[in-house]
Amino acid sequence: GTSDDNDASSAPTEVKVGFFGALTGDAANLGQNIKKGAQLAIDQYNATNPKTKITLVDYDSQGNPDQAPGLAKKAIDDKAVIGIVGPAFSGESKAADPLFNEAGLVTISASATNPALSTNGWKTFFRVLGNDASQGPAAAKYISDVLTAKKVVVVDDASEYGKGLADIVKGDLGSTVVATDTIQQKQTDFGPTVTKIKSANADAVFFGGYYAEAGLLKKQMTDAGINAKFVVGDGVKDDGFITAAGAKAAEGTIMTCPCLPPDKAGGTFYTDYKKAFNADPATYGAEAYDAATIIISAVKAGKTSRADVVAFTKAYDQPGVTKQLKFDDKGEPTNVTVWAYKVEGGKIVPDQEVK
Amino acid sequence: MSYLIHNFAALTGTGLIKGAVYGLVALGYTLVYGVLRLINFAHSEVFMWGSFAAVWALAAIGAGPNPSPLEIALLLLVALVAATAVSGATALVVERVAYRRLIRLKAPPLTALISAIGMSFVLGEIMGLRDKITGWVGLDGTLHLYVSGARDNTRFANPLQSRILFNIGNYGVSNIDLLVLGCALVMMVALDQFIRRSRLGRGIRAVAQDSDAAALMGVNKQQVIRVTFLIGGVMAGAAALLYLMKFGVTRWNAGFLLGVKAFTAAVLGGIGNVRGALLGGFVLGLAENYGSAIVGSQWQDVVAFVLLIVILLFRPTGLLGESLGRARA
Amino acid sequence: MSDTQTTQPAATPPTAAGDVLLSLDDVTLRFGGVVALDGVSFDIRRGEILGLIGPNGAGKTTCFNAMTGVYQVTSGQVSFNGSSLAGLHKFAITKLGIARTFQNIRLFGNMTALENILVGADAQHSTGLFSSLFKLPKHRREETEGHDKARELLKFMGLSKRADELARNLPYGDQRRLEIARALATNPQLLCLDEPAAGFNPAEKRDLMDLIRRIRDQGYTVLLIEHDMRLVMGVTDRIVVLEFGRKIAEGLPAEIRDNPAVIAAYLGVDEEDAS
Amino acid sequence: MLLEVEGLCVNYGRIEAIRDISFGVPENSVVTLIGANGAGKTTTMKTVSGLHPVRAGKIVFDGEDITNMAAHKRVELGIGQAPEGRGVFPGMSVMENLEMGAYFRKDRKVTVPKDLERVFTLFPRLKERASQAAGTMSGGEQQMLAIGRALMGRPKLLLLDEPSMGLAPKLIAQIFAIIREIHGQGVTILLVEQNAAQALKTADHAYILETGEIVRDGSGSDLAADDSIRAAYLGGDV
Amino acid sequence: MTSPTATAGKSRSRNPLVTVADVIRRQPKPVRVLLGALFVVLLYLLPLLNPPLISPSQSDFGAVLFNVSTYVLVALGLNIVLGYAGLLDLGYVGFYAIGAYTVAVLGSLHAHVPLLLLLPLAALVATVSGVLLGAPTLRVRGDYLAIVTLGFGEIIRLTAVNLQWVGAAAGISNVPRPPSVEIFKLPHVSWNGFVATIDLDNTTTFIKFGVLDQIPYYWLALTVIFIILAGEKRLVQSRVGRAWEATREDEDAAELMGVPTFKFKLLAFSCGAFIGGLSGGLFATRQAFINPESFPLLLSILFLAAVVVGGAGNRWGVIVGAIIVSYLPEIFRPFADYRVLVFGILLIVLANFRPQGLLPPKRTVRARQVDEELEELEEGAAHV
Ligand SMILES: Nc1ncnc2c1ncn2[C@@H]1O[C@H](COP(=O)(O)OP(=O)(O)OP(=O)(O)O)[C@@H](O)[C@H]1O
Ligand SMILES: Nc1ncnc2c1ncn2[C@@H]1O[C@H](COP(=O)(O)OP(=O)(O)OP(=O)(O)O)[C@@H](O)[C@H]1O
Ligand SMILES: CC(C)C[C@H](N)C(=O)O
Ligand SMILES: [Mg+2]
Ligand SMILES: [Mg+2]
Repeated sequence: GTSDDNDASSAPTEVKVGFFGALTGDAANLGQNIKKGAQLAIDQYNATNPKTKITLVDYDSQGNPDQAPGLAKKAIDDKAVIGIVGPAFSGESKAADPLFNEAGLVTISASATNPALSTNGWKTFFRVLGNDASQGPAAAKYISDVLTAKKVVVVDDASEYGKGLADIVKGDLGSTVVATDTIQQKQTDFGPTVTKIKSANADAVFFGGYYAEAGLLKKQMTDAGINAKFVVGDGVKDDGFITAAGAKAAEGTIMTCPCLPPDKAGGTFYTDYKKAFNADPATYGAEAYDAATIIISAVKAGKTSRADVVAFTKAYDQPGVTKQLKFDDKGEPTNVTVWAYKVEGGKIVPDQEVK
Repeated sequence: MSYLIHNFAALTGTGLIKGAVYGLVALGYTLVYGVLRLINFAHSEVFMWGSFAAVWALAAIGAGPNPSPLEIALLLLVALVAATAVSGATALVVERVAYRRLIRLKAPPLTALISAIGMSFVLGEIMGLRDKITGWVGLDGTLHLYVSGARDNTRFANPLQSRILFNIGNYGVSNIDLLVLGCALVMMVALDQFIRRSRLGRGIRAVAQDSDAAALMGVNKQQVIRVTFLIGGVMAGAAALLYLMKFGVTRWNAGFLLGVKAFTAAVLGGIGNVRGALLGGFVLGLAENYGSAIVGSQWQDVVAFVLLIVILLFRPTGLLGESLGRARA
Repeated sequence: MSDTQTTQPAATPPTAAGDVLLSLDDVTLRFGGVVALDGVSFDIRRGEILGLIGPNGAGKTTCFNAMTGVYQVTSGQVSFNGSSLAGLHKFAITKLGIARTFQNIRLFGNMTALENILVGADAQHSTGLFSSLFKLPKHRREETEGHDKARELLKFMGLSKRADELARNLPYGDQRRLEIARALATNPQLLCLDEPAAGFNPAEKRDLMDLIRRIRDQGYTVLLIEHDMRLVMGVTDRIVVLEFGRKIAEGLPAEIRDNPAVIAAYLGVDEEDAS
Repeated sequence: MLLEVEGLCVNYGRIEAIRDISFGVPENSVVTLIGANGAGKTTTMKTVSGLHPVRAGKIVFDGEDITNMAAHKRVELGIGQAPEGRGVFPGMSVMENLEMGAYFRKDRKVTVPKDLERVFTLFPRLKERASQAAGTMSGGEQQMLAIGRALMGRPKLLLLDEPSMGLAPKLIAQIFAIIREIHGQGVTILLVEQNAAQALKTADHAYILETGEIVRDGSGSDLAADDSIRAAYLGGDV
Repeated sequence: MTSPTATAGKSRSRNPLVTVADVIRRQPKPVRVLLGALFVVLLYLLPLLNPPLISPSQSDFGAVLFNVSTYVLVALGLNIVLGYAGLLDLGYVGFYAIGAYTVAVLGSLHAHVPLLLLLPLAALVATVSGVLLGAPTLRVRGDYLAIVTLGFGEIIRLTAVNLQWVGAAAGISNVPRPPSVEIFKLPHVSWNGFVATIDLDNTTTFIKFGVLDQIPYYWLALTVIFIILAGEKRLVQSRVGRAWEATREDEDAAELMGVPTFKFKLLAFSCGAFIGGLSGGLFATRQAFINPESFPLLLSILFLAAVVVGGAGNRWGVIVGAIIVSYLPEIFRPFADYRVLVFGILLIVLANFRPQGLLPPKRTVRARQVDEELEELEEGAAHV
């Protein structure tokens, strides 16, 4: 395939929006929940019987950066695709976004938080949430101010996201960090890491990574009799964490997230979502709703060529359900919040906004 | 280094437990290899199926919140029976589907390896797609408890709460630790004696060395092969339960990494050698832990593999050598 | 050795015993507790057929293994053309000029008869990665030379029709002959045959005897392990007898036949039965 | 007849190794098969013991049709074999190899010590090396082990495939003496030999096999006296 | 698993692939040359022709073909190690990774060496690492070598995951592309059912290495394959190839026949590494982004499957195997989630019904027939 310019004169009867993220694999829950947000927005739009219908197509990366370029190419090759919600994770964003940028296909991520993503000069990169440069300090602040921890161990999973976030937290905490460790994704035995935490006599542990490993790590910490507070980032904010750790071990874990508690989202999002999926909106559902809304607005405005959608997004300035949606010239939102959540009674509940 | 010394007890304890699980799974590789000179690549999935059997058995019984010690013992027994039965059966299925025809045709060993790899994919994928597969036949609703989240971690409702019994150095030894270690040792010794002492054990060794001559001694080769797979499967099932008690969750692909490690342990100890499997497991588990204490835990697998290579350079047939024997040049 | 006269390595007259080609000097070889060779010394002279006999487990095959570098001797020395073989690789010893066959046939089963012989011929070749990648003249020359030699040997052994058959599909007797051909292809000075007649019937043994003589007549020196006394007595120039790893006798066939120690240890009293 | 073979055909792929042969081995006799290399002797033995499948024909042992019976079951019926190439278990000790010989016997506890004694008297070398790994024994030592091991099963019918191959002359004489001895103890023997002179001397009846077919048969002494047989298989003088 | 190609060889009778190969082999030389040339041209044009049935419905044909050609290349390399020399290498992906990382690290992360230099460099670095790994380990035999190489592959991957200098888990982006010349445009053929039309809107620029159009990468890889094939054939038909085979058949006997087996094993290992590194380099430049997850153990296993399924020891066989292993999953895409399952079933079926591979190594006609008949007979026999 080659030329990707679309003739924008007459509005087509159908366009596609891609959802790019993990729908299967170890961190699939995160992707599934994000997708549902976007799905809701699109379903609502299609229900208004518009001239141009939108279908949501999946690009399931399994959270694996290695798969990302191939999938990106696939999306690019499909000329009906005019925008992407995602990529969901930082690692796959880094791998796929250069291709989207070259193809001029807009990507609006509802979840990728690595700060460096916006510094590559990609013209098509946007995200609707604060990055780890705000999440990290918020986590650090929570650890030092709310938990008043004196000895902190910082653990990461070596991923683009996990390591990036952990490094920021580490930097902010400074000398209270008494030990660090790196684990591997897909690992199940964390004996050496647990030993390290125990021997450091830590009163708080920060983990940068995703829920699958976090759950196992927390369980093994608890089994070893470690009582340190467990603080984690948005990658762990999923019920999958509680499944993996067990409700008892998971209890009291603190999670930060640059996302709004869904029930605080504007409009009728919360009730609509519940009605559509018969479940509470989970992490980044509302943000994904916003991301999809931007592309939907472009279609409503008759902008159905890729170039037009990019321009439209760049100039966008409207209230969304999570925040005022407006981007700076790097594609970062101008308006960010970070919340702390905690596991209480086997559920993830909002704790407080970290300012 | 001083970190290693200070935490020696803890690193040793967790290393041994991990090693015990490696060792038990390694048995399956070692036995099948010993008899057929074939790497049973699907053995990791035999383990994985056993772990799910244990999880589901307890889920089906639906144990109450505060079981009495007797109930705990019974529940664990049920889980053990389920895990060993399913693993054993899975191993037999592997033998039937992936191996039997190829053995009869005396096909090249590599072909059997590929067949086993195919089997491994199939067994893994069936587990990972169990929601979809049951959905096809319309049973996903009924079986929801068992099939939901097919690609996610599935939690084992361990009836035995982890409790630290005593401390060695800075390591709190828990009831589960003792149980895992004890069971692994007992099973290993029992199996070793079985192979050495029993008639069937001698039959297994005979088939391993010359299957035609074994037939002339009245050894039923088919039966020996099946028994070998079965024993390997049962051991993997037991390992699966111990693994669940220690780590708490399983997953459709839980076997893969563990399988690689267990196979490494088998080779380290001397493949085809039952005692070597346990020794290899322990050495590997300890090496990973000590190594990660010295160079950082992200390097633990690298340490393990470097150690493996070094050991094989100096002892080209593993630590204990191949006990099932080699011919003269 | 000249490269062109490939099957005639030495121009020594057939029967006259030449200089010492290989000598074992007080060779001892132990496997744990088992002393397989215990201070064995003997010489092989250029151009002769030397028989090596002895009861089962006497150490004959072990002798071969010590000479060809399969085992390192515990003490003592094996020297070939006056220089010690200690520490040399098996392939290096072959290249020096000792070739052998095996008591249990060990052909390259999935290669053709011709290819088996070519592998032997390659022992004296040096084509490597680059000359074969770029088909340098050396490569071409060695290839033709090897093929010519192989064809010649197949013909010599009566195996011409079998050239393109896989070695493992050849009848037993042909396999034995192919092993000899492969060994000859390495252009040896000394050819060691380990029980080449095992499993042959008397008629076949007679043919083999002829063959061994013809090989010697081509100028090769032959060391022969064999239990068939008619064959050994009929073809060898000299015989060395081992028992329990020790040399108990050495001499002309006729001497050995009547040596009481040899009769007691090896031949048995009733020589008729022992044929 | 203890063993009856009728119209037996055996193939290796397209190659017909055995073409329609029939022969019988009467109870308590020594029968020998003689033939050149590749005549099909080993193939016949393997087919009788069940290591190789039958293409056509019938094998009856002790009144029971065993044509398609698995090899290990035939052992239980009383067919023992010392195979060509010895087939010892290389990684097991000499002692363990001998014990394997009695693997299928239900009365192992009783018979093994007695039979071991007997084998060790026949082959003292095996006693000396009882704990050596069989794979490191010399060729002839392995041959002794293979025969000894077959005896450990107390077979009714003993198949010996070239028992004298690779043995020293003195030992060959011994082996034939042993064959006569166990025959005297009531064991029926089917013997394959290249050493035709000895074999014919020992056998009650002999069959001559040529390229997969039986071309002649007769009593051992008759055949030994036959000139054409002498020329072809006994080698005459060299 | 002592010797990868066991003695008892079997393949079913009337294997169509074998028959086709035999028929071609029997043609007079000019006909063969002509047929060959036609076939080569066809191969280059394949992605432009987009033939229905063959081109997968859900993926870009050019990309798939490139992917297939890297597998073919890798299979050719692994075939030298495994098929000819009989060394079971379960860590072949390590060399592939080294090649890819050489290109990425020197082309993007730490330097900006031009790609045309990088590709040979990738092969070279992989070769050197092959020698470094092989020299100490090739004394280890059989399956022990398998686990040593498996360990090596994992060490490479894990080092890449943890070593900041090579980008760690995050990987390396902006891997350089080959230089484009852009001489002319070639139209694609598009199909409507079985009716072909030339689609002038859909063109490929000769030669522009972009992100979107992968056909030029395919051409590049195809060219490399032809070069490797030519070289490999010469090697195998020489003393080198015979030494490999003899070593595989019986290492001790080979040594006693004057083959310095260690040297030749090392040579096979480094030849394999060379080709592996080269294909890794090609992969990196096409992919533009690499990270350690591109080189999992599973990939080594797929490579192995390609070689064995096709027929270890036969270059055409392993090519067929590589095509199957890399291409079928694309065909299976309509099965969506069941892809791997279907693939697993296929491996079992192929292994069981073509135990010698689809195109087993060249054997004489008679040998093959013996094997086939034996198999049929044994299948028929009521032996339980
Ligand atoms: N690797 C080994 N370990 C232990 N003992 C060995 C080994 N190799 C050979 N032996 C012993 O050394 C002795 C000599 O063996 P060798 O094979 O040389 O005998 P031989 O003279 O060739 O006998 P035969 O005529 O039976 O072939 C035998 O007793 C044998 O058991
Ligand atoms: N595995 C095999 N594959 C193909 N052909 C075989 C095989 N084994 C034996 N044959 C062939 O079958 C025929 C009979 O072989 P067999 O081994 O029975 O002969 P034999 O009489 O025992 O000879 P020997 O005296 O050499 O032991 C021979 O032509 C042989 O080449
Ligand atoms: C879904 C999110 C948890 C993803 C994560 N913030 C990342 O950047 O990779
Ligand atoms: Mg010998
Ligand atoms: Mg025979």
